[in-house]
Parts: sequence; structure tokens; C-alpha cells
Amino acid sequence: MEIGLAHYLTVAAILFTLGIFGIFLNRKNVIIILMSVELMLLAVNINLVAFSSYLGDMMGQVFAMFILTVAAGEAAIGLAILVIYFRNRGSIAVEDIHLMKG
Amino acid sequence: MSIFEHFPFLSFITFMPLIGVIFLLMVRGDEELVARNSRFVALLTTIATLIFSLVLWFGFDKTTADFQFVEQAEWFGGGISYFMGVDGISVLFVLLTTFIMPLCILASWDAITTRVREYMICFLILETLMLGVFCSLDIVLFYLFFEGGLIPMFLIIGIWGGQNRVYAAYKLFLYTLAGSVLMLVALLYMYMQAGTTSIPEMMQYDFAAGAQTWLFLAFFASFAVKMPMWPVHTWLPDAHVQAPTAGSVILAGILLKMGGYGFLRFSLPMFPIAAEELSWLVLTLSCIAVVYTSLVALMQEDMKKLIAYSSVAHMAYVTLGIFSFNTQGLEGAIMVMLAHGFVSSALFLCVGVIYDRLHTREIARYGGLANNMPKYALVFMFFTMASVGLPGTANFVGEILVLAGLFKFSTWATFFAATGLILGASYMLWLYRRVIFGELVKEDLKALLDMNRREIWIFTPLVIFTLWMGVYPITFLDFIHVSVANLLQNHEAAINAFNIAANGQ
Amino acid sequence: MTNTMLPDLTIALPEIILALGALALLMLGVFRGNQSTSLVSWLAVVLMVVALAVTVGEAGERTFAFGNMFVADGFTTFMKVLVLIASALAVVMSTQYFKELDEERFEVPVLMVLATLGMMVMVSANDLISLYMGLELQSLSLYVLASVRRDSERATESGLKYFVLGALSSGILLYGSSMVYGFVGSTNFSAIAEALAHSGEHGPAIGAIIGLVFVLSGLAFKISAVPFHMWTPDVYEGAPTPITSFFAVAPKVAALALLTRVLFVPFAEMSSAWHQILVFMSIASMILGSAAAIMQTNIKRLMAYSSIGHIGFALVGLAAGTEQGVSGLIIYMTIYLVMNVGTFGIILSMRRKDGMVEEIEDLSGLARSRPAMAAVLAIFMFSLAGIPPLAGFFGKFYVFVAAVNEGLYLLAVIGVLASVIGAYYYLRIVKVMYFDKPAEEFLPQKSREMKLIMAVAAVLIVAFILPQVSMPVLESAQEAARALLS
Amino acid sequence: MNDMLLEYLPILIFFVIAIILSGVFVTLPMLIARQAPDAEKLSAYECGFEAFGDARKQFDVRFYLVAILFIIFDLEVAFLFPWAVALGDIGIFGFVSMMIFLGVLTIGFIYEWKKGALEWE
Amino acid sequence: MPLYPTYTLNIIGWILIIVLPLLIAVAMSVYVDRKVWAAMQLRRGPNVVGPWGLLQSFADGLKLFLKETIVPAGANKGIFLLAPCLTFILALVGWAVIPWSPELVLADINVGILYLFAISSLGVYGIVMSGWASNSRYAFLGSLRSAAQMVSYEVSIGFVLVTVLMVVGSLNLIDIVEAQKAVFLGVNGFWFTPLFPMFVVFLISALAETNRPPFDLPEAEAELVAGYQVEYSSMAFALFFLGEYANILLMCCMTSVLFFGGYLPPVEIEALYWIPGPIWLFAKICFFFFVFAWVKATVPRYRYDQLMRLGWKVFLPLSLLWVFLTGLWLIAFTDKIG
Repeated sequence: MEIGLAHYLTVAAILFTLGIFGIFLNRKNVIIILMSVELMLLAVNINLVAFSSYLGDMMGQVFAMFILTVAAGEAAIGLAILVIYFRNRGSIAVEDIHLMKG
Repeated sequence: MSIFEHFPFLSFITFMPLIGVIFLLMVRGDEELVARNSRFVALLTTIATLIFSLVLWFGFDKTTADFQFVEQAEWFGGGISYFMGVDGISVLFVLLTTFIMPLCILASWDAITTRVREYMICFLILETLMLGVFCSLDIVLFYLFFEGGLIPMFLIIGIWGGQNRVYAAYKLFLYTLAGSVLMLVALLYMYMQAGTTSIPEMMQYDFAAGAQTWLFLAFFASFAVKMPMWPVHTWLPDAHVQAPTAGSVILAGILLKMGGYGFLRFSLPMFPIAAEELSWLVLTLSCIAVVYTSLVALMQEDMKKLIAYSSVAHMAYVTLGIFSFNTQGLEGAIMVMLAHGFVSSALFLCVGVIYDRLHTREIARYGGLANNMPKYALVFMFFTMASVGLPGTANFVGEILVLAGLFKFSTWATFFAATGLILGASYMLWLYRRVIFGELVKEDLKALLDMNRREIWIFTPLVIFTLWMGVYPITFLDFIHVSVANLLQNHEAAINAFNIAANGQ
Repeated sequence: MTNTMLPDLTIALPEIILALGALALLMLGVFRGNQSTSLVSWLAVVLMVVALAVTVGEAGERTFAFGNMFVADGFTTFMKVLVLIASALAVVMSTQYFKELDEERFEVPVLMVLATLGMMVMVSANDLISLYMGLELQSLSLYVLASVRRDSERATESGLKYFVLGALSSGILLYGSSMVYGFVGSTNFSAIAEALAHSGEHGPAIGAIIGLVFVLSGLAFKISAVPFHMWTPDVYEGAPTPITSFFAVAPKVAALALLTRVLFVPFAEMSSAWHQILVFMSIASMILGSAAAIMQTNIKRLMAYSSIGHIGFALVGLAAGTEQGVSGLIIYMTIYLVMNVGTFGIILSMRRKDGMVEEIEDLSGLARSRPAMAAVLAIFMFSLAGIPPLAGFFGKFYVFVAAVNEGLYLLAVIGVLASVIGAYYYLRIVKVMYFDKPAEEFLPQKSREMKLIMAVAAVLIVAFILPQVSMPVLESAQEAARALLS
Repeated sequence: MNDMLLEYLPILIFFVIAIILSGVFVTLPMLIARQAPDAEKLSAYECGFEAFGDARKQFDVRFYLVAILFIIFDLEVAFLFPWAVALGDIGIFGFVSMMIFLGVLTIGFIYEWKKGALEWE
Repeated sequence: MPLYPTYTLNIIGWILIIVLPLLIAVAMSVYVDRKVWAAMQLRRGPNVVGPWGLLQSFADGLKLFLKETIVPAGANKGIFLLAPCLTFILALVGWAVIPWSPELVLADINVGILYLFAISSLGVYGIVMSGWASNSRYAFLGSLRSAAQMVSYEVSIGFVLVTVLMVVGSLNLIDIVEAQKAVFLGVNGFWFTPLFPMFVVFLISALAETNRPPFDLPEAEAELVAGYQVEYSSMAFALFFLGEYANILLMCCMTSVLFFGGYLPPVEIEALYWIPGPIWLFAKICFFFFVFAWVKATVPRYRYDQLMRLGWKVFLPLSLLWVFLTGLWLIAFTDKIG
């Protein structure tokens, strides 16, 4: 079986969906949410690189590089916010995030 | 006339009260001093405005249906201009406004003791906005003034009103706003269709017959609330009851007229076909209003509420007159509006007189006032009679014209309107009997003093005008004739054109 | 190589100034410590003003830079001016607040400059990559700003929520971008437009439409349009007030500018696909923003719902899909900026001996204790409600004109009815201030700049009916819209 | 399978062998050696004291800071790799661009340094 | 296609040719380490098992092989056992890309150096996993310290690699080695160029990266009772041990390949090419292993704060600066950039 564009896209779509569900269905831990976000970005990168190779166009890979960097910055900031949140509340359980209701 | 063509009289009159506002903002000193100075500044401003507005009375050319004292200036671009002017339909409303305002200020002289400066600012701003409504010849400008009036009115009722003032203020605001935003959409549509916002140009524009119905309904939503017509009248009794006396006077005397004015200015000339087609709706609602609100008025325990319901009934006459599409009907409608401006204002002032003394409007709390307040009893009686439509008073002329016009158009509607007259007489007279006649038994009533000089000064001009309108209405009708005739002529032309087109197919 | 680079750099000069300035300020701050915060703040303002001057000075024909990734035209100029004004005012307003709290951090103005830089890049983005970079620079700075008060539970919670949902939205946006890239074949806006214009009979590939929907959803998060608005109330409430005031205006303007460009430049061909979505988002935002605000007791939360509603109104302009609509949107955002800056100025002045308060009840009887403040806030509230003759009315007027002109009557009718519902809660604030018994008095506002900001905002709102005030705005908005669509 | 992937085949096989090897190493003693666990033996080592509380409690935030700094810098290294390889093609322009990038990075580094993120005592 | 089975078998053979000597080398390196250390302290070191104690390591191994595998009660069993395996696997697979001569390389991939960098980065996982899975304070703290230390120095290593790459312009290890041919005055190796400071940085970072003295804090026996390894016994412990030494050898190898010309002779003399490449490389590895042992025996252990300071405040700025200077050097004195 030849691995083609469709396969990459399917994998990416599955990962992306997993990421979204991880954010919305997860009721336990904020860290899992952060990981889900990274999963989404990963899926996007797979998409971009697959398209890039398919189209024979470098832009997709450049984009993927940028996303990688930003994802790192995002993870760093997310963890930093999580740390100060934990220091204030002593918990990172999702159900504890309810100081403000709307 | 040459001087009128160059000097922006209408703008001057309209924005004159704002100059008073600036003075008011500069008043300094302790609260007592500020209050006193504010009253004087406001009174002087309104009187000055009244005096200047007399230019319209004397300078108005009664022989033409054109807009006069026209001012036009580039404003927002895209066809939206600052466009002011009056014709026979609007000029009297401008004068009515400037006339009522000093009376309002006088009526609040002692009644308002807190935050007098803010009160006066609200009133003066309100005056500017009301004058603007009647003077503007651009729909955007019109809408600005029309809606803007809500802000000061909301504050007047909300801050200086009675027990339930917040509820009443909200109701007034939201009802009126809900109606007028629909009108806004219609205005936008018309702007887009006609490519202009100038009212005179729009009157010339033929809107598609299909669109007219929707446009008419949108405008109807706004004006019907403002009028107010049954069944969207419920805000009015609340607002009247809770508003301070002067607020009620403004509301009854001028704000309600905006609805009728709107019908005359927009609905009839711009959507003649829809007006004709939907007249059954307006007439039905008006007939229901006349009978229903009169019956409701009979049940009222609160004087202001009673008069408020009577206003609804009177305004129903206005719509009946307007939608009979003939000279008598239209002129009668305008006359009813003017007369109602004097009479109902005066009635609210009458209520205010005793309310200031006893701080209650409950009818049952009064009785036998004729004994110790003879002057008051006389004035009250005069205006009760005027409200009932006694010949020789203002209302009579209007109501008889309306009935005459209506009779040509619809007999059934005339029947209901006439029934309303009888009911009106009964509730007004019954009110009068309960308040003025009978034994003076209650202790606190015995201590009441008769009207003081300020109060007499307030009522004198009202009495004069009520009689004038009743006895020699030609003075006023002269202003209206040509414009109304022109309006009807255009209306009929449009209807005929439409019918020819419809039959031709 | 060097020669071809030079014009590129001058086009992006405002951005370069901000970038270098932010770095310089960071160094200044870190070497001088937190006591230099006010200096850094003022320098940040100076920086933004310089960038503003350069932006205006450079205004002109459409030019591209950095391999067509960056565009400057009349539209970007106008939007950048708005962004810079909003940001500069937010910086000014924040200095006082943090000083009073004794929690001065020089990072706050620096982060605000960086966020502004991100917004400028967003406004000028002409490529999915530069779009993403600008968006993320902005978002990352904002996440940090939201939780800059590290010891406040609410601030950190709001930061966390903002981060999680913001990151989610970025992910969605990126996924959309990747689909667009794959199915259209380029990330460049001009190239995408070109490709879509030649997509043939069958229209654009389904993948491209899916991509567009994802991109739209991601951007809708950033402008907090329903149904992607969930973060807004919590973040607004939790974040420090001056930061909230920053959130409420500048990022919204930038994101809307970006959304406008995305819809009208690369995806103009697919307007049938996005038109429905915009109409839906607009209606939902208007209704939810108005209805949900009624229940609120916290004024910052109320402002959050208010901003959701206002975004709905602004989207009416976009939904019209015409030049008129875009200029209506621009006018709307301009007025929105002034109203919101003023309102938040007042909220920042709600201070008692024991600190800041932000419940609506705390405004009770303000008209007695601080009449000027009450009057100014009343003006803003009436304007936000869209009551003429205040400026807020004209904002609505112009977007609805565009909508009606395009035959979107239902949208217009729902919009005006939503504005009536909205009027209810704006009136409630007026009611509390004017009709209720006075509560404890606020401390006087000492900062002269704050007073000036509020006064100028109020005067602008009232004076908008004067053609001298409104015409420049209207005309330049029209020019900007024309520049975008030409 | 194309040639490029073929180059990686040895590595894959190497992995498999290494995994098998380590698996064998870990499991064999379990089968061969005598297993006699008891509670004391299985308790965590705490210099002879009873272990109390959870071992995975909060730890110094500086470890976390190092992790963050590492992410940032390591990523820049990932950027530098392709740049360094392509340096001959992109010329002085490429070099200057990357130096600007590193300059920004250095600013951030100075900030961290001054803020005390690198202090351990 | 039908060639695949033979091809695969061929590869397996080559791998075994690398792995088995490697395992023996690791065992011997432990012995050498102890011998050198002892010699420097004027002791004799292991000398009982086998001739000159040569079989000491095998005896140790056998002993560990017969020990009970203890998995603490609170541990995550799977991760606990996976951690040493991971360390060991990573230490082995790095060798797949090492060029023993221009022809003799198992996997001649074009991103060899990146692969090595990636494999050595992954090493930190084994340590963190072991610390976490043990559910013991010492292990947890030790693993954290070790991880922090490793990542700190990895940053500098990354920049050092970049400087080398800037000069070479390729990620392929053979290219890198070939580029060192007679760089200056006929010396093979970048250490004889302005990259010399980077060589020093790399060597010291390699010490820290492999938790070798003087940077052996994570497993400092006195303070942290062997750090993350505290709960390990039997072959699980042995795998850590083996992995560690394999890693040390790998680092020695990388130093040789990156800065000392790999399989090339030290100087560009035709006669030296008669000695085959693998032997040169092996000799260089031995030399650097000797340096490692030498340092262990002579340099006092660093304090943790000193260690982190060295990594972040000295090596990182220095290597960052060197990236810049290397660029300038290339522009000014070569025609590589322009």
C-alpha cells in the first residue's frame, strides 16, 4: 500500500479531533488540555508538511517551522500561567476553575 | 421676508434652550442659590425662545404649502444634510412647544426641590429636541431629535418621578425605542431607495406599492407607540402617573403630538397607497381605543391616570381624523392635537396644583374643594368642560371637524367615535364631581389654600388660548389650510395614479 | 540584495519602530527595575505616538513588502491608527492603576507594546503566515497581561481560561490555514484570491471551504463573536481593569481588520460561503450580547457582554459584503473605541478606600456624589445603547445602512431589536447612578490624564453630530474601505 | 520504498535489536534470580526512615524555569541548523537576518539573566 | 525486492558487529575508568578477577544478573522498568550513524548530526521517567536535577554544533569529517581553527551531559544516594550503568568526529593513511575516554549552582557569541558566504 496524501490528512484530522475532544471532554486536569493543544498544532504541522510535499512548494514547511516556534512559546506561557494558577489555588483540576461563572 | 431668508431662525429657536443649558452649567454657589438661579435662567430661556418663535407666527406665509424658513447645509455627506424648515402642519406645533415650555418651568417652580439645576437642564435639552422634531426636514435629523428626546424624558421621570418611577421610566423608554428602531430600518430602506434623506424630496418619490406596506407598518410601529394607540398605549398611564407635573404636561402636551405629526409628515404623503389600504387597521384600533380607554378611564382611582386614559382617547380622534383622508378630518386632527396640547396640559397642571399641596392623586382622598378653593374649582371646571368638548372651547372645533370628516369616510367609525364623546363626558364630569363637589369633610383638605399668583399666571394663558381656539379657530386653521390641501391633493394624485396603473394591467 | 530590501523596510517602519522600541524598553526596565515603570510607560506611549506619526506619514498607495507577506494601504493605515490610539490610551490608563496597587511592573507596558506590534502585523498581514505570527504575538502578550497580577486568583484564572481557549482558537485557525494552503496551493492572500478566481466551474475545492470555515471560526474567537465568545466574560472580569480595557478595544479592532481583509481579499470569490456564517454570527452575537448582559452584576462582565453585542453589530457591516459595509464597520469600530475607552476610564475611577470596586451596585447614586462622573458615564451608556444624537447611534446607522442596501432586512430588524434589549441594561447603569440611593462615595480621580481621556471621549461622543468632528472620520473610513476593496 | 527511507532501515533494525536486547536484560534476571519481595524491601528508600507523604510533591520552580528556557533555546537551535547548512546559499543577507534574530534572543536572555531566572542560590 | 531478506540479514550482521564490541568496550571502559582513577591516586584498582583484573566488569555484570529485581511498592511498574531500557536503547542506537571510514558506516543518512543530537536529547526521558516512576524523594529530586543539568548543557552543545555546521555546510557526518581535512597547516581537525574554544565547550558540556564528574551531582552518592538510580537493582540498574558508559563513549566519539577529524589521521601525511580509519577513530575515542577518566580523578565536584551558572551564564553566551564570530570569520576569510 502506497502512503499518499490522503493518509497523512486522515492522520492529521484524527489527531486534530483528538485534540479538540481532549480540550472539551477532559474533566480532570489542565495539563491534559495543554497537551491537547499541542496535539492540535502537531496535526496542523503534519497537514502542512504533507501538503508541502504534495504541492512541491516550500511554504508549507516554512509555515510548519514558524508553528513549531510559536507552539514552544505558547507552551512556555501556558505552563507559566498554570504554575501561578496552581500557586494561588493549589489545584489544577478542571472542575476547580469556576471562580467566575458566566 | 428677506431677513428671514438669511437669518437661521429655526436653528436659532431650536438651539436657544441649549444656550440656557450652558448658562445653567456655569451657575455656581450653594445648593439653594443654584436652585433659585437655575429656575430663573430656565424660565428666561424658555420665554426668550417663545418670543423668538413669535417670528414664525407673524412671518409665516399662509398662502403657500412650501416649506418656509428653510435652512440647508452639508452635514454627513451621502445626501444627509442639515435641513430645517416649517410648513403649515408643523409651524403650530413649534409654537405650541415654545408656548408650553415656560408654563412647565413655572409649574415646577416649587414642586421640584432636589437637583433643580439638572432638572432644568433636562427640560431645556428636551425643548431643543422637541423643536427639532417639528422643524427638521431630513429624516436622519428627524430621527436624531425624535429618539434623543427619550434621554431627558427618561431622566425626568426616573429622577423626579413618583413611587414607581423606575418602572415607568423604563417602560416609556423601551416601548418607544422598540417602536422607533423599526422606523429606523424603514428610514434606512427609504434612504437607500430614494438616495436622499430630504423629506421634501422623499415626498416626491414613489415607493413601490409592495414596499409601502412594510414601510408604513414600520413607521406605524413607532408613531403608534408614541401617539399612543391601543394596544401599545400602556406605557402612557404609567409614565403620566409617575412623572412630575411638568413632565406630564410635556408628555401630554407635546410628545404625544409627535406621533400624529409623524403620520401627517411621513405616513400619508410618503406611503399613500399603504395608508389607504391599511386605514381599516388604524380606524379599528382607534375605535377600540376610544371606547375601551374611556371605559378604563371610568374605573380609575388616580386622577393622573384618568387624564392619561383620556389622552389616549383623544389621540384616537387624531388618528381617526388623519385616516379619513379629507380636509375636515385632517384639519380636525391637527386642531384636536393643538387643543389637547392646551387642555390636557392644563388638566395635568390642575392635578399638579392639588398634588403639590396634598401629595396624593387618589380621587377618593379629595372632595368638596369648591368650598375652600373657588378659583381652583373654576379653572378646573373650565378645563373639564374643554376636555369634554364644550362648544366655545378648543376641543369642540377639532372634534366636530374630525367627526364630520370621518362621517364621509366611515359611518361605523363615526358611531364609535361619538360614543367615545359621551363616555368622555361622563368620566370627566364624574371626576370633577368627586374632587370638587360634595362635603368638605376631610381635615387636611380644609387646610388647603387656593391658587397663588404664580399658579394663576400659569393658567391664564391656557384659558385664553383655549377660548381663542374655540371661539375663533380661523386664526389657527389659516395656518393649516394650504398645507393640508396640498397634502390631500398629492395623496389623491398618488392614489389615482396607482389605481390607473393597477387597472391598466 | 541589499538594495531590494530597503523599500521593504520603510513600509514596515512603524512595526520596526515598535519592535526595536519594545526591546529597548525591556532592557531599560530590566536594568532600572520596577521603579522605572512610569518612565517605561511614558516611553511606550511616546513610541506608539511615533509609530502613529510614521503610519500616517507613510499613508498612500498600496504597497507590498517581505515577499508580498505584508501589505500597507489606506485600510491598514486607518486601522493601525485606531489600534495605536487604543493601545496608547490603555497604557496611560494602566500606569495609574498599578501604581495605586503598588504592583508596578515594567513588563506591563512592554507587553502592551509587543501586543500592539502583533496587532499591527495582523492588520498588515497579507499571508496566512504573517497573519498567524501577528495573531500569536498579540495573543501571547495578552495571555500574560491577563494574569499579570500573579497573586490574584481571579486574574490567574482568567489568564488560564484565556490561554486555553485562545490556544484552541489558534489551533483551529491553523488547521483551517493548512487546509486552505493544501487545497488552494498558496498561503499568500493575493495568490489565494488569484487561484480562487480561476477555480473553474465547480467552484473552489470543498477542502478550501472547510479551511475557510475553520479560519473564520478561529478569528471569531479572537473577536469574541458568538458562538466562540465563552472566554470573554470571565477574562474581562478576572483581568486587571486597565488590561481589560486594553482587551476590549485594540485586539478587537485588529482582529476585525484582519477578518475583513481575509474575507474581502483572498476569499472574496467565496463570499457565498462566508456570507451565511457571518449573518449567523452577527445575529447570535447581537442577541446573546444583549440578552446575557441583563443578568450581570459586575460591570466588567457587563462590558464583556456589551462588547460581544457590539461585535455583532460591527459584523452586520461585514455581512453586507460591500464597500459601504466595510466603511460602516470602520466607523463603528472608531466610535466603539472612543466609547469603550471612556467607559473603562470611569470603571478605573471606581475606587474607594479599600480598593477598586466593580459591582454595578457600587455606582448607586453616583449622580449625587460625583455628578460629572455620572454625567459622563451616562453619556457613554446612552451612546453604547445607540440612542441618538450620540455617536453610538451613527455607528449603528452606517452598518445598518449597508445591510439594508444589500437587502438584509431581517438582519437589520433583528439588529435594531437587539439594540433595544441592549438599551435595557445600559439604562440600568443610568438608573443605578441617577435613581438609586447614594452608596459610599468614590475617591476622587487624581490622575489628570485619566480625567482628560474621559472628558475628551465624552465630548467626542456628544460632538459627533457636528460635521467638523464626524466628516473626517466618515471620509477617511470610506477611503479606507475603498482602498481595501480596490 | 524509496532510497531515502532505505537509508533509515538500518537504524530501524538497530532499534529493534536494542529493544530486544534491553528487554532480555531486564526480564532474564526476573526469571533466573530468586525473587523474595517483602514489605520492607519494597518500601521507598529514605535513609532508613519510614517514607511519609507523596514523593511527587511540589518542587522548586527553578527546575520549571530551566525547562522553559530549554524549550526556547533548543528551538532556536533547531532553527539554526538549517540556517547553518544553507548559509552558503543565503549569503550575507541570511547571515544578518539570523543575527537580528539572535539579537532579539539575546535581549530575552539578558532579561532572564537580570530577572534572576538563572540564579540558583 | 527479493534482495530484502539478505539485505536485512546483512544489516543485522553489521549491527551485531557494532553492538557486541561496543558492549565489551563498555565493560572494559568501566575497568579502564577504575584503573586510571586508581593509578592517579597511586592505587592499583581492580586486579583480582582475571589477568590484571580484566574480567572485573564481567564479574560485576554477572553478579547483577543474578540479583533480585526489586520494584518498589509505590512505583509505576511499567515506567519503572521502561526507564533503564530506554536509556540503554538510546545509548546504543546513536552508534548507528558513526562513520568508521568513508565507506564503513551503517546508516549514512544525510542528517547524521541531527540524529545524534536528537538521540542524545532523548536521554533525558529515561532519567525523568525513572525518577518519577520510583515514587521516592531522592530519586525524584535526583532525576529533576539531572534533567535540568542535561538540558542546560544541551543548549550549549546545540550552539556548538551550529558553529561546526556553519563551517561545514552539511549535516552528514562523513561530510563533516571530510571537511576537517587539512584545515590549517596540514592538521586534520577543527580544534586547530578558531573553533577551538567550541571544542573545549563541547568537551566540558559532554561531561555534564553524561553526568560525569565533576558534574556528577545528580547521582552524588553522598548527598542524593545515587539520585534517580536509588531504587534500582539487578539488571535494571546494570542497564543504566551500561547506558551511561555507552553514552560516554558516544560523546567521546562525537568529540572526535566533530573536532578531531574522526577517522582521519591527526595530520595530513600520506603515510598515516595506511592505518585504517576505524583504528584512528578508536584511538581518538580511547584518548578522550582517558581525558574523561583523568578529569574524574583530578577535578573536584562542582556545586549545583556553580554547575548551572557555568552552563547558562558562561557556555551559552560564549557559544552564542561564537556563532556570530564564526559567521564573521567565514565572511572575512573564506568565500563560503557572499
